[in-house]
Amino acid sequence: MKILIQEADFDAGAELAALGAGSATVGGIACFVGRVRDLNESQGVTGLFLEHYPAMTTRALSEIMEAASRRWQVQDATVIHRVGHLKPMDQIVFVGVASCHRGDAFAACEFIMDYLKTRAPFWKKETTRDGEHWVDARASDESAAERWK
Amino acid sequence: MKILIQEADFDAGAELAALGAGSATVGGIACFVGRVRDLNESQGVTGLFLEHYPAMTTRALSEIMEAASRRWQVQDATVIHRVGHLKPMDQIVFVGVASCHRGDAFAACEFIMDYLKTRAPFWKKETTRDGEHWVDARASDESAAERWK
Amino acid sequence: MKVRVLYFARLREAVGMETEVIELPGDKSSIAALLDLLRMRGGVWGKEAAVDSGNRLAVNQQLAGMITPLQDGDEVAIFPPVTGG
Amino acid sequence: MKVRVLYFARLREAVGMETEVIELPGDKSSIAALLDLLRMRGGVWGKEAAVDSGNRLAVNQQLAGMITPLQDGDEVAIFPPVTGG
Repeated sequence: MKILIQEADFDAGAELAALGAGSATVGGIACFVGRVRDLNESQGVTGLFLEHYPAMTTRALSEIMEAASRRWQVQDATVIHRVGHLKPMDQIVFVGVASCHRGDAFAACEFIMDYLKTRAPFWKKETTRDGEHWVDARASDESAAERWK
Repeated sequence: MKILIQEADFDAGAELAALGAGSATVGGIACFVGRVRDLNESQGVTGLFLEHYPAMTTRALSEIMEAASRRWQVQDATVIHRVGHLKPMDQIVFVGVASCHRGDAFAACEFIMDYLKTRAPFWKKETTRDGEHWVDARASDESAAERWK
Repeated sequence: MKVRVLYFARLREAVGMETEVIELPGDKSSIAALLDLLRMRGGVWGKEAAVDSGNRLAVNQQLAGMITPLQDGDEVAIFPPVTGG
Repeated sequence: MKVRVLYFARLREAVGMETEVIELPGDKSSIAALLDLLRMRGGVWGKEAAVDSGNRLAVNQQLAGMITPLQDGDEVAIFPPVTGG
């Protein structure tokens, strides 16, 4: 298991390659890479600021990954989340899960993303032509997480 | 949309980066990378031979990707499948989907994998210490595809 | 009328050939008629061309069922359930 | 007893501080008692520390509910619903 919270960009290809590397029982890796869009709540987003709660972030992500491991066959998993200042098209999050079973890799990866979105202490502030504003949580993210119960 | 059938290995990181590149409306990319395991039907798999039906393969994959695009928001998609001789831990398949919505990216990616497994004309022959044998289709793959109906 | 028939994977090895051209009576035919003709060869064909063989079919590179009509020049592929990915 | 309270994101800006130490009466307390005390400050606190503010809570870095007990030295975080990923 690997968790990184960092301002720097990440190399998604290298992270994919490292997942389950050296294990010939890994059948597949499911991964998700989130990118900053130029439209979210507002049109014309020019920048994004990511705040987090340092003392809690890694712990929250670790608990989410452990919950996924209890539920599905997870041979290896990586979560990377960027913080600080980002701009449209920047990578913001990487979640990757290696498993012996394809269905487990997909489910665990999507579960981690859905829980990260609703349980991990990150907050986005968008910059647009009209100024800055904090992004509101979306009910659709909450219902995506609820369906795993 | 990009479909490649090739003997050569592929660079999953480069494929991920290329998906939806230059589009600031892409919110996320879901991808799956399949690897050759050293246990499948038999223990101690030392090699795998992938046969396909060249005239049909690209067409079948294209139809599967189009079906995914009709059902979900797909901004870009890539499928790469290797053929010929592979060995344990080799990459065998890459499926990546870029979408404005995370849920759509995950669903379309898993749908394409499930349909590829049951509708695209590839056949695996395993080599073990005891010789070679053609891999039997698995009922679990068929039921994975059936659940999308 | 003539159709080209292709065999793949385990089936290709079982029947000992990759492809052949088969002449069918009349101007129009069907998958069922083709399989009838193949079964009459006996040997492995009796099992491999059986309706319940488990083998899959494609006509002109598209998955097809038993009642699919055939025309002169069609490409028919017969193969075991696929196992890619 | 004392607890450290942290505020994040929109809430941090609304209350104009990142963190403070708050003294609560007695040896044991609760999230509900802490919020009561914050609301009594009036102004933005009336809304932000309301039971139905929509803000979330964590005690010692774990998500917590209103009835969570508090002990001396606990770290309490109050923040809007998260929006990462």
